[in-house]
Amino acid sequence: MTVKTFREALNETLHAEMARDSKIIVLGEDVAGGAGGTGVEEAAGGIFGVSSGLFKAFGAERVIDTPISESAIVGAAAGAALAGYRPVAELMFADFIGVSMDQLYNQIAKFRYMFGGKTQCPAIIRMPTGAGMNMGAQHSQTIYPIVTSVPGLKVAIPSNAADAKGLLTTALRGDDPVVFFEHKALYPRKCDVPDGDYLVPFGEAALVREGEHATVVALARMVNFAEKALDALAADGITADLIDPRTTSPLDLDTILESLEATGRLIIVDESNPRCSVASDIAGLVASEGFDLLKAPVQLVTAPHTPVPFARELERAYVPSPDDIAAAVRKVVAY
Amino acid sequence: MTVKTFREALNETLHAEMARDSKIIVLGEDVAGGAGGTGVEEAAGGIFGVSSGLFKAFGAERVIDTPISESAIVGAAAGAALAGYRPVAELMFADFIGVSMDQLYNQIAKFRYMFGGKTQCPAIIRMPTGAGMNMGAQHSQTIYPIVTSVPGLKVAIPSNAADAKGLLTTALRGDDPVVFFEHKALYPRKCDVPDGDYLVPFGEAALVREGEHATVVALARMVNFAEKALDALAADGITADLIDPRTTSPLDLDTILESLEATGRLIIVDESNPRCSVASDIAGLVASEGFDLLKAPVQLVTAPHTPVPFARELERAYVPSPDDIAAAVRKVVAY
Amino acid sequence: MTLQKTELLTAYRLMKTIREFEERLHVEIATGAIPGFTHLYSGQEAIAVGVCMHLADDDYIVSTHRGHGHCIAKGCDVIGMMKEIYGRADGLCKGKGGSMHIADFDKGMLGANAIVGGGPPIATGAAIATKLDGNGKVTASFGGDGSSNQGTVFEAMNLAVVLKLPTLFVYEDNGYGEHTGTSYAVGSDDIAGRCAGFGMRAEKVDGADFFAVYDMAGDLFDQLRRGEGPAALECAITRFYGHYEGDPQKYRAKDEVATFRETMDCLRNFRKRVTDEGWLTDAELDAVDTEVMALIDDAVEQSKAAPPPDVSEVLTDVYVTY
Amino acid sequence: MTLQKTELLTAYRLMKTIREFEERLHVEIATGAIPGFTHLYSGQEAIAVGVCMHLADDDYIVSTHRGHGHCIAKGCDVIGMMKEIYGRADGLCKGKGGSMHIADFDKGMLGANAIVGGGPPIATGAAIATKLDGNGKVTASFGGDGSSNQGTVFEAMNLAVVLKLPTLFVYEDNGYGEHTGTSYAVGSDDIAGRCAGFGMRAEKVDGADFFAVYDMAGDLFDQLRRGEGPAALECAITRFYGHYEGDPQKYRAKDEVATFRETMDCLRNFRKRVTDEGWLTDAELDAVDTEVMALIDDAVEQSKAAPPPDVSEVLTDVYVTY
Ligand SMILES: Cc1ncc(C[n+]2csc(CCOP(=O)(O)OP(=O)(O)O)c2C)c(N)n1
Ligand SMILES: Cc1ncc(C[n+]2csc(CCOP(=O)(O)OP(=O)(O)O)c2C)c(N)n1
Ligand SMILES: [Mg+2]
Ligand SMILES: [Mg+2]
Repeated sequence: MTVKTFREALNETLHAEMARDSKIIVLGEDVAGGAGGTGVEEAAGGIFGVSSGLFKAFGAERVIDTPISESAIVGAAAGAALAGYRPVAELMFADFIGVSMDQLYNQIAKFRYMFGGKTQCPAIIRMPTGAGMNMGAQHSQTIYPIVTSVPGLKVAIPSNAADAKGLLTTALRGDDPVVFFEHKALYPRKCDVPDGDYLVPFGEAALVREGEHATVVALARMVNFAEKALDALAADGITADLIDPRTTSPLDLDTILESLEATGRLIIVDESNPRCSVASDIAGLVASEGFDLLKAPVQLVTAPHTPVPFARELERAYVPSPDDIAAAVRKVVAY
Repeated sequence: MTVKTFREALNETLHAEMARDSKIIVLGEDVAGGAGGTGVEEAAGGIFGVSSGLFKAFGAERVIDTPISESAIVGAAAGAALAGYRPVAELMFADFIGVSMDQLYNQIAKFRYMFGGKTQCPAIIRMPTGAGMNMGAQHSQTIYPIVTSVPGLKVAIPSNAADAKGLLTTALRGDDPVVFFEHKALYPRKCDVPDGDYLVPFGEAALVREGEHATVVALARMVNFAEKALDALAADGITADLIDPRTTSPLDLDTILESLEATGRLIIVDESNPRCSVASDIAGLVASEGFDLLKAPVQLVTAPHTPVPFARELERAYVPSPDDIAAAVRKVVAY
Repeated sequence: MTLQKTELLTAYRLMKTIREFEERLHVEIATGAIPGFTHLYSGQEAIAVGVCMHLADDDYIVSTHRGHGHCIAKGCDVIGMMKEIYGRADGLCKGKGGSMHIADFDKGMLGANAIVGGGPPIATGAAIATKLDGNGKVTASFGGDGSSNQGTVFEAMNLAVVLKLPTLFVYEDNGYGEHTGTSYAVGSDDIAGRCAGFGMRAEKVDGADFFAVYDMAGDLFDQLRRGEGPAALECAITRFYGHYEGDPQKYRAKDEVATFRETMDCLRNFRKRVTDEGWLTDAELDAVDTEVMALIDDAVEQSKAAPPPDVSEVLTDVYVTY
Repeated sequence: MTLQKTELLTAYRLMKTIREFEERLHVEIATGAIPGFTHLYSGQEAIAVGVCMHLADDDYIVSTHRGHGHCIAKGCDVIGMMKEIYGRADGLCKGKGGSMHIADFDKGMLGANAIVGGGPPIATGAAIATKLDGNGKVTASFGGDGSSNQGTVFEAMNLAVVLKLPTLFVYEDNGYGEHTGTSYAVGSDDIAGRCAGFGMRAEKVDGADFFAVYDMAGDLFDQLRRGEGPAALECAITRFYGHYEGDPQKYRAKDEVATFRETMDCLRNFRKRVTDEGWLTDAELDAVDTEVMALIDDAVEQSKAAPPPDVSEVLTDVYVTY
């Protein structure tokens, strides 16, 4: 175990896996940076630094800077994957699926099925996601509900550095396309990360905390917020299971249902807008498959049905807070 | 009242509203058709005929054929709406949001909010949707769950000719952007349509049928399938409320909850893939806001988590059928 | 003209196979036996064949909604294709794809594509792969005049120039994108000119002349193989049928197709040229015709008799690992 | 050169206002007082002003993530802008938009845009509107060199040619898109050439020369107003700061900016020209400087003191009707 940031965990995983498998390539805007400039080579290493050093280690052939052309980036990943490579494409911000969505949802996601199982498309599309930096309405969205709805895509949403490493490694060694979300606020966060090969299977939730009175399901940055909420609730003797699904497609509903067998009370925390969110989705699935376990209304803790506002005060009010989560837990426990 | 097809209802509404309001314009691929060809003018009138005759009536200035450039089409609608017009843009198939999504979800949906309420963007984007014609994985999707998740967009999904007229009229007279879904299988279907001005408000569900034992919520073509299912169940003395939300954003949850007060049993039918669908969304909202009303597990009747297959036998198995709906109702009534 | 006799016969056989495949589909579709909607390639055969004759199984192509010709030219199994179009269990894609989604990875055919402009970005990815493989392989990206207005296509062309990718962007200008004429929808009415603006060599040829297509494509592929970056090829052509089967074609003058069938028939042009030059005899060509007709008959008969996919197949092939 | 003295003073005032607005932001951002991330327009002023001087309030522009200059040149209230960038309740967009989403519909400013390539399709829609209005109004679509590689931009240019829209596509080539050079990312390294390939007139000018921009833009707008369809204007320029505030700019030679500040400063160029020609005196220009500095001071002071939006504002302005 070594303490690492989320960013370092991702970066080191890319280094290790690219060294292991010569078919892995990385592409996107400024994944190296500096091409055509007057300064140094690899002037960027990804704007969040996740691909730092890859260009130096693996060269321009495998670490490919692209023009600002997201359809071409995701499409190139699609084609390279069909032709035997394992491309890792970066969208600078998840919000940019808007200019590349066809290649993601009509092409990459559907190839294997449309072509009768005769191919595979192991393209990985990485996307920094989420609010909290006052980046405004077009640079702060969660996006993962949209891709979770698309059959053929797998969706990974790590909440800490260890899972970031484990899920990315699994993605890179699997044969399916994966959309990989990295919450921007998590990049500098540290935790213990297993050394050497470390794989976190898809479709296996993490039981982050065990507790008695409720089941809290949370994703990405909200896992951390939920922990804060539970810390606060501990003073009042309220404890809860905290479950991080880690992948929303496939989704580990079983772990949630098992917890509900004991607690009967469900709170789902999702930074997304409420409608057709992962929060309402899990609530709906539980209402269908775990109805008998529920002893109280499911609590949905999400952002409101609004774009992400800019001003600090507004964005803070927009993002679900530890207090919001604590209030929801209290409500359902008191029910 | 006059009996009309769904297609006729839409077409006549466009004619009437364009005559009433000179700010309404229509644009898209082949909305007229024939430009640059050797044949007649207005050779198409929309590939499903919805814009038929508009070019003759209103001319090339207001009925604008475009190149195959969906981002430009939706973007032009965005810009024209900001500049005081009421554009009605057509995507030939809803599936093509993949190549135009940014303009829809980052631009049109967010303008009013990002710009502090100082503008409005009354663009209407029409999209033929749904499976059932063996058009394959890239021409058969429902798409509406994706846009329902986007704050700033309103989403209309009529299930019959009368609602098609009423909702489109409301859309054209409102000041918000509307994504308007037209299920391809409904175009030739007929029903009584009110003459003259007819508006169906957004956010008001239709109680299509009243019944005793359950509440069935269905959208678009599935309303018709649900009716078939209920016809079959009547023989066994099983009846149900059948609710058609008509718009998913805003969503009339109250009508569903009211019905559940009487029935306690909910079946939601959605032709979409299951995850983050309108089905799981409504189920989740009910589990949150109507938990006490539920006497049995919510039944989700959706397509499977797969792309839409081509072969007749496969597509038939993919689309939820009246039998599937009847089975779900039986199950929940027997619970 | 550098083709040997066997190659000439192959070219003719491929073009004739495409033609008869499509002519027969035209008949069969009218009976209602075939699901979905289908776009025929009749009239455009010289382009697919003139381009793909330069390619081996490990060179790649991407195709369009009007993809049957590209598939056949790239070597896809004709019977498997026909079965796919009928939606049969042993179709090339198990009946899951249909006419607009035929692919064959053993033949380097990366898929027809029902999204206009869907293919070219994918072609750049395949070209990145072969460039990394360092094996001198190339990728051809087929598209129509209409597709040339799609943003994804422009992005792909620019990326190919930036990365010096071995991609040939083939534009088949058949005069229309659905019901709209090229001269209206392509602002400059000059697709090759637009491609040249992206910084690549761009040429125009008569798409009804197999030899013109073949020679120019060969020249451009040579450039690609020398690592000199992408190129574009605009081919002027017509389609003998509507956009899709059932299209009333009101956008076309009544006699347009009849005239074009006289003046722009690549098969007729080919036969005239090879017999005029004495490269092949009518008898040799007729023998190919007979063979092709038998193949198509067989394909249709087998397809009609073939079983549909089992409904359990709906749920398979979504992921490699679940 | 057709400008009157008052117009010259206006041009200078606008350019100077942009410059000082940005220079001051550079300082204030370093203190951490301003939320989000901000892209400064310093160095590019002659382009925004040279173009927008031709426009009235009911002509339209669309802008980019680097939009402050376009806003000021189009007449947006400078204090309202500053407050918006600080995220204040009475900012131009109530603090909901921020630096990348400033708009002012009374001034025909249809919005900065944080999506590269987001603006040009919107510009075509505005141009469709003015064409229908028949009022001879025009739309300018601003974009960077990097944006010129985005598919949406190509689609917009083609649509504008097809519909003969009065849209001017302005490309500000400041040498970089984030950390990547134009010469790498624009395949042909010739943006205007690529635009010309779409079938429109496309010109290049020195973006540090106000008069060059102004004259050429005027010529192109005349063409637009005559109904002769769209045009493109490529302006060679540099930016005096990083891509965003905080950018370490490793992609730039150490002395690059310093050199450019000497050689490519549009304000310096302007002052030299107008004083050399005797059109304005240094004293007149200095008076403008003083006035501008006071305005910017005032804007910053007011912004610092202004209250933030009430949190209830999170929920408003999503729809007109709920
Ligand atoms: C993104 C997208 N937009 C629109 C369509 C509908 N459509 C299918 S084929 C076609 C015309 C294509 O024209 P062209 O590229 O010239 O090819 P052709 O049909 O002439 O072979 C259109 C508009 C589509 N399939 N995908
Ligand atoms: C669709 C999209 N892709 C990427 C980005 C991230 N991004 C913001 S500005 C920028 C560079 C833009 O370069 P250019 O158009 O030259 O404008 P400049 O910043 O030089 O003014 C990039 C890549 C974005 N905002 N939107
Ligand atoms: Mg065509
Ligand atoms: Mg730039």
